[in-house]
Amino acid sequence: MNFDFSEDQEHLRNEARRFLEARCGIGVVRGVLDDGARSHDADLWAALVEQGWTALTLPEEHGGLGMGRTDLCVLAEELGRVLAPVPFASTVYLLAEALMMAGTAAQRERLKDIAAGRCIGCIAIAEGPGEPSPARLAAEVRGGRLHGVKLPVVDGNAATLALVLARNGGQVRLHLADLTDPSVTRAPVDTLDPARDLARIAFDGTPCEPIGDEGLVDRLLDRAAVLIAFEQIGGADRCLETSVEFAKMRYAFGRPIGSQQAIKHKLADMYVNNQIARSNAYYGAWALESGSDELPSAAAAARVAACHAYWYAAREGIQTHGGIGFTWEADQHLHYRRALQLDMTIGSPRAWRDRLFSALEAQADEEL
Amino acid sequence: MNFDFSEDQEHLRNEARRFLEARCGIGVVRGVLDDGARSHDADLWAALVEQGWTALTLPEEHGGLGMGRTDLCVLAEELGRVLAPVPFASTVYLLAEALMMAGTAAQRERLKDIAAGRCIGCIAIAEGPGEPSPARLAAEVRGGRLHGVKLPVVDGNAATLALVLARNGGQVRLHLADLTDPSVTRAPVDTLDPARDLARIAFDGTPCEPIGDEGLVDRLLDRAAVLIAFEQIGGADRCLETSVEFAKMRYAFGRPIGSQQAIKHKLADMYVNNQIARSNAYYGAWALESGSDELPSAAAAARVAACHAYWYAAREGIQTHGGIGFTWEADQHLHYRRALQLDMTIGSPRAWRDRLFSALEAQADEEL
Amino acid sequence: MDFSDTPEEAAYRARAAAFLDAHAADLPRPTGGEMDRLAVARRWQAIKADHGYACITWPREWGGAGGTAMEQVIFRQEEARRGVPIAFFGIGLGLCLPTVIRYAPAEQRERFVGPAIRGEQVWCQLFSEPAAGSDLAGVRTRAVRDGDDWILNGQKLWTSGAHYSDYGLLIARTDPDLPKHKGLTMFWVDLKAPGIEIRPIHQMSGGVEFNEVFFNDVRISDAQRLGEVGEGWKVAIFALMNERVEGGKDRGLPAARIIAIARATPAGDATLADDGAFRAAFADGYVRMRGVSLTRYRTLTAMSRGQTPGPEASIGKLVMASELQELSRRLIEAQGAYGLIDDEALSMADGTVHHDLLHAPGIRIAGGTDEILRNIIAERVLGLPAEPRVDKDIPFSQAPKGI
Amino acid sequence: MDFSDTPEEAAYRARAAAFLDAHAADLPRPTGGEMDRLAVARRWQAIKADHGYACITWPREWGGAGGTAMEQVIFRQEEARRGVPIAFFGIGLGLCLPTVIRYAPAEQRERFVGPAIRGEQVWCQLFSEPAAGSDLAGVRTRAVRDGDDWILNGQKLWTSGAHYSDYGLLIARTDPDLPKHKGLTMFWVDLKAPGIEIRPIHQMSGGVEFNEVFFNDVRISDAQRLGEVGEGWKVAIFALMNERVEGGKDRGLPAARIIAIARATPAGDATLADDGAFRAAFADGYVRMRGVSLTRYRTLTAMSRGQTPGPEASIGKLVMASELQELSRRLIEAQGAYGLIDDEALSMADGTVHHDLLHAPGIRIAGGTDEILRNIIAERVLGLPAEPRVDKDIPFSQAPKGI
Repeated sequence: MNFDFSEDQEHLRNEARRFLEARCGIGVVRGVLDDGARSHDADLWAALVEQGWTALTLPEEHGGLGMGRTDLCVLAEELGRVLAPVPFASTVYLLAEALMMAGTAAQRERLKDIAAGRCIGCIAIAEGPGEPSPARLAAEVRGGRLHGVKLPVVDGNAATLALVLARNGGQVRLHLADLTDPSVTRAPVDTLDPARDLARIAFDGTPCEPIGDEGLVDRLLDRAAVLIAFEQIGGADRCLETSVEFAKMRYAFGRPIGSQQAIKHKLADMYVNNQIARSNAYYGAWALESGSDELPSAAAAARVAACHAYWYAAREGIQTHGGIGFTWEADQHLHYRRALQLDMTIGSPRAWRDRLFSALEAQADEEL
Repeated sequence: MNFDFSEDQEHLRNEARRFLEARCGIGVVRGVLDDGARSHDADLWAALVEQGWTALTLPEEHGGLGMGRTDLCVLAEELGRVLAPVPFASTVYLLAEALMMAGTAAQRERLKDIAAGRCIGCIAIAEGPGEPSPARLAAEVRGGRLHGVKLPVVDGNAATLALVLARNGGQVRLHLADLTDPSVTRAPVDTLDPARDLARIAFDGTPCEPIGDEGLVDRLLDRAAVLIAFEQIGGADRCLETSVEFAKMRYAFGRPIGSQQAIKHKLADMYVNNQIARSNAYYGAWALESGSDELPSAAAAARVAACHAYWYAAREGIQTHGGIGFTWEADQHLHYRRALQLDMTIGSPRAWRDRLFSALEAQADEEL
Repeated sequence: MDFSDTPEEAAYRARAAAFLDAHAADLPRPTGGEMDRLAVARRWQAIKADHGYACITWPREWGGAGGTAMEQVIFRQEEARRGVPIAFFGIGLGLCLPTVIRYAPAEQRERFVGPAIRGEQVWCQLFSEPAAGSDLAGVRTRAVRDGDDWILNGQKLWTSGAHYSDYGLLIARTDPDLPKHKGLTMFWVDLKAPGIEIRPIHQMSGGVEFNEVFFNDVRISDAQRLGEVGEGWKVAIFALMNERVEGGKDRGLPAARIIAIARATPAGDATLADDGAFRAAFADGYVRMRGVSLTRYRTLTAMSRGQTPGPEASIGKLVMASELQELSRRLIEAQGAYGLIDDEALSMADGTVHHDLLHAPGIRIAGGTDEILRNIIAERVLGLPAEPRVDKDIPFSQAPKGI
Repeated sequence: MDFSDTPEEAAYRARAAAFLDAHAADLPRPTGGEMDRLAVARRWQAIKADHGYACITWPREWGGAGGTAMEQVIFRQEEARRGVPIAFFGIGLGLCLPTVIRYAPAEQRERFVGPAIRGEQVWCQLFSEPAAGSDLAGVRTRAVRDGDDWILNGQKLWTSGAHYSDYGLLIARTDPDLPKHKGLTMFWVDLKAPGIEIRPIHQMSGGVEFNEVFFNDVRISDAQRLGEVGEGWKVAIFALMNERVEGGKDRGLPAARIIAIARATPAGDATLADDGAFRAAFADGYVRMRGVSLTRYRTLTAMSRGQTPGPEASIGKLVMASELQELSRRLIEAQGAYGLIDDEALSMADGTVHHDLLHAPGIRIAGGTDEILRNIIAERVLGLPAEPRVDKDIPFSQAPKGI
């Protein structure tokens, strides 16, 4: 039985944690949070690239290190812990994965740019309020040119290359579009998590090329769901640690508030949620790495559990800290905001609950 | 401002409580619970009739006392407190209300039998698993004769006269059917709450007559929802009182378990739920008594809140009592069972939540 | 059961309405910021004072109308209906001035009561501290006797309105060697006194409603003491008992607004209003929110019958705050990624829902945390026993303390 | 991350499988009630004992196989796969006999260990009492010294299997004037001794899994004492530490079964499987149930790596019990009024869901209530401080007591 990270992976984690402690203190996060003009921390991004993090899972022939998705899960968890203000998920879990899964030989050449830090990715799906649905999609490719407005796009200001969901002939599929093209107009939009980048992007006849088939977007989101679950668990565990620490130190009525059952049981519930999320995420990692047929249900379960855990931990982390936890200067609200950001970045937990049920239905049909 | 029971009504309550304390001790409930052959406690029923409870809201010309629905709410709450094993809701909130709302002069003559205790009612809607829907209804009236199987019917063994939902021509509507007719076959079915009566009833060409229009059943259930909410609140408050009392007396670790926040906050939540339910039920009572247009939303809100409160109180009442609360001899499980019985008796809380949303939508449309 | 006034209440409401119709219509609408709102509120307060509506329940000798709590409620309802400004003076007239009237010498009462009633002077309370939040008696701000004066040093926190207040009620520790509740003394302070520094607190919601107030060797006269030395806790309890029973105000958008939003939010092939999960969750939240509103009518009924409402009113904030948090999250979540957009021009209901989501955590804490409110309900309503107290009978200086 | 055995584990599994295939197939299937199942279980236990599989982790000198905890787990998995009977002996071999081996004199060990391993004698534990549930050290059963004997009086509660057991481990109070944890002593008792009365406890679910055991002037020899007088709490802790780490077994129907039920349940114009509220609620419950199952693999991984799992395994029952309660209620509720029918022939999954709904309240209490489990997680996993204890240092006879 080997249902845990390996010794090598724990080593990777220690390295990553040390690196991020040095390079991604809370000041780095607040630097982006407090400055509306900054989409991300460029120094941190450059340092990650230098460490080979964007190259970790890329094939060696494209300048990558050829490591596994489980290794990437380790980095994801550590990035989530420190609220890293960088477009890592958009670039590595989404763009690079799409290229590796479905890119033509020419398209896959872009992987070299990702490995070298010359390319930042994003995925552009939403076009306004409500979960996106193929039937309502307006963005369209006509004569190889993309027309439409995507709102919002996570990391849309920082990105150089976008995956864009658009109508093309009778199909709704992903396309690669270069965001530096003059036909592209983009601007930041105010977001619940100002430490992360959010954009409105208008395409007005932007050259683009399709990537993968109609099923790619769902397969891609399944994969990203597992990796983002680890970011969420990293954040949720950090909230738990901080809250436990505070509950031991903070006194009321002559004793630590952590000796009161109201706080004690709240933190026990937080721990339980985080463990439930972790176990589901491990199964997701196994399904991702092993190419299991169960990936859709495993990924959805990982995401649903992780969204719940992070939201609860962030929300009750503030409550545990009391008044001080509600101030701008305290770090609790950064997790509250990030929990919401990660909840919504690739489809809300609401949508993923439904997706989980559908995946379990499909599995049940298989079993019969 | 007068949003509470009146002095007269509080007097009625005191009378009712004294009466039920004398006549409906827990032994009476267990007498029905433990004896599969008994549908209800006939002595208690006779005593209620003698007290005029079945006649309370009936018009004076039919042998009634002509009192208001809010007075009936008082009795409902007291009956709920003591888990009364009698077909009161079926007879008074459903059958008598239907006759008063929509009965022809001839049909209304039955009210005299209700006042005098010669008639017990029931409402027969369900025909198997799932919330009933007009589209799936199989019971049918052909040539004035009723055919079909109703499963289950609350109070169906005790009743003499049934309201039966059946297809008739192009319509789905309620019919009055005499259950003593030889074409009727009925038998008890095992139920989660053996202190209350549950039946399977087969109609094989039973004479029947329609009552009211197609809308009657919904209007009737709205009215019953308010009254049953008071039964639920009576039960929920009883669970709270018992649990508070136990938590003060029961010691662990050298102090009352009620001094521990885990128990303390559980009971505070129980209190909050009960108050929320009570306030919604008062509004339902006002809407019922005053004939307000808001009755559909008020009734649904009262029912949703009361179902939640009673279930929580019954469930956590057992938990508060610990091991002893899980024994057959303890009374906690009687409330657990009754909470489920009242949840399901006129449509589940699940269905009523949806109904509440629809009612609020209709109100919002009105307001525009 | 109905919602109508008694004949006496109806008569009072008619009188109040006549007064308001005669005087409130001419008030200017504030156009600028907080200071402008304060100016209008002062003007209105003076008008009310001239006509005996400023402190309805106070005795006439102190400028009140000797009225009932129900009359006060009716007047507030009529004020609210007309949108006149009612903020700024609640803490002063509700909490500080009753304490001054009860504990200050005659000449100070004369000095303060009139200007406060007319809105000419604003008061705030200086009770909470970094280490004295839920545990209010844990105050560490020191007052050290120096001849006929006292020297104050320490920090107060979560002080509403300190930046526009003239005076404050302050509780300080005068003897750390006595047990916690016994070494406290109450004072009033002039907030313009040297050594006082007022800093706004930046909240996670972006708002600035509270202040930190620092005391650095602030010298006050012993004449500013309210009550005996060491009796501060008793005086604080008196002050807080005068706080208006707060049943929790209605929070969040009205149901009709939410339904409109749900109908406008695409979900799958239909809208959010067709989604079973949303319908069910909204229904559950609605009955709780609605239950709190309706519970207030029950409280008013008790008042109308001459009863004094008890601690059961504390269910209001407890329920509303959590429901607001979950409801606003649910609405935002249903927008999909678009829900992340926190821009008044783009997001639903002009950003109200996003504001609620970021504000709700504070509501769950301010004025009694969820946990404290559950304790109050359990102990004061249900009569459950208190927890063992380890710090009650030992010198405060030796009681265990944390951060 | 994978679920495969290490090479050593795979080899052990192959050996175990070969043994089971050779011997388990011939076992008769029990057809009657509990006594019949016990007879088959005894027979299988004897076969295992003959081949060194009865107590895999015990040292060879006591009839064990000197194996690892992981080998024990693998053997159990293979047993479970073949449906052989594994009940009846868990408490004896997991908890009572290790205590006998550790604390009893040599000749008693010889006398008891062999028959217990072979299933010839069954043991139960007699710890819980009416006033000693969550607070296990609150036992009031008295043992009074009388020459070389002790006289037992009192009542034990929640005793699994007392009615078919031969012996029991019993903790009793030998000195009520010492503090709570210090006046306890451990004994073994012969359940056939005069003065012992065993009565079944009728549960709300209708089942009878536990007993009350009454002791009326039961005379036992001082030779039946395990450990020193007054050291009973220490012995009890030793016994309970030997309890197998219980990660909470899987409870409720598998997902595929529930989906089939949902598809078969009409709801509006479609089925329950199309209802957004049910889909969402089921998904939430599923990830929690599934999370507990998967957490067990993490526990096994730790064991496979030679670590000892800690109290974090207590999340299993905590989560499973509540989820089972809500899931079964939700399924029943979706049946509408039909859900009230509690009849195996009529209700879904042959009545399993109804049984779960009536059984779940007991699961939330037995073997550590939800509240105790949260305390354990908070204090022993997260390291949060314990609550103040008012009864620890005073004579038990003077400690406050309730019902």
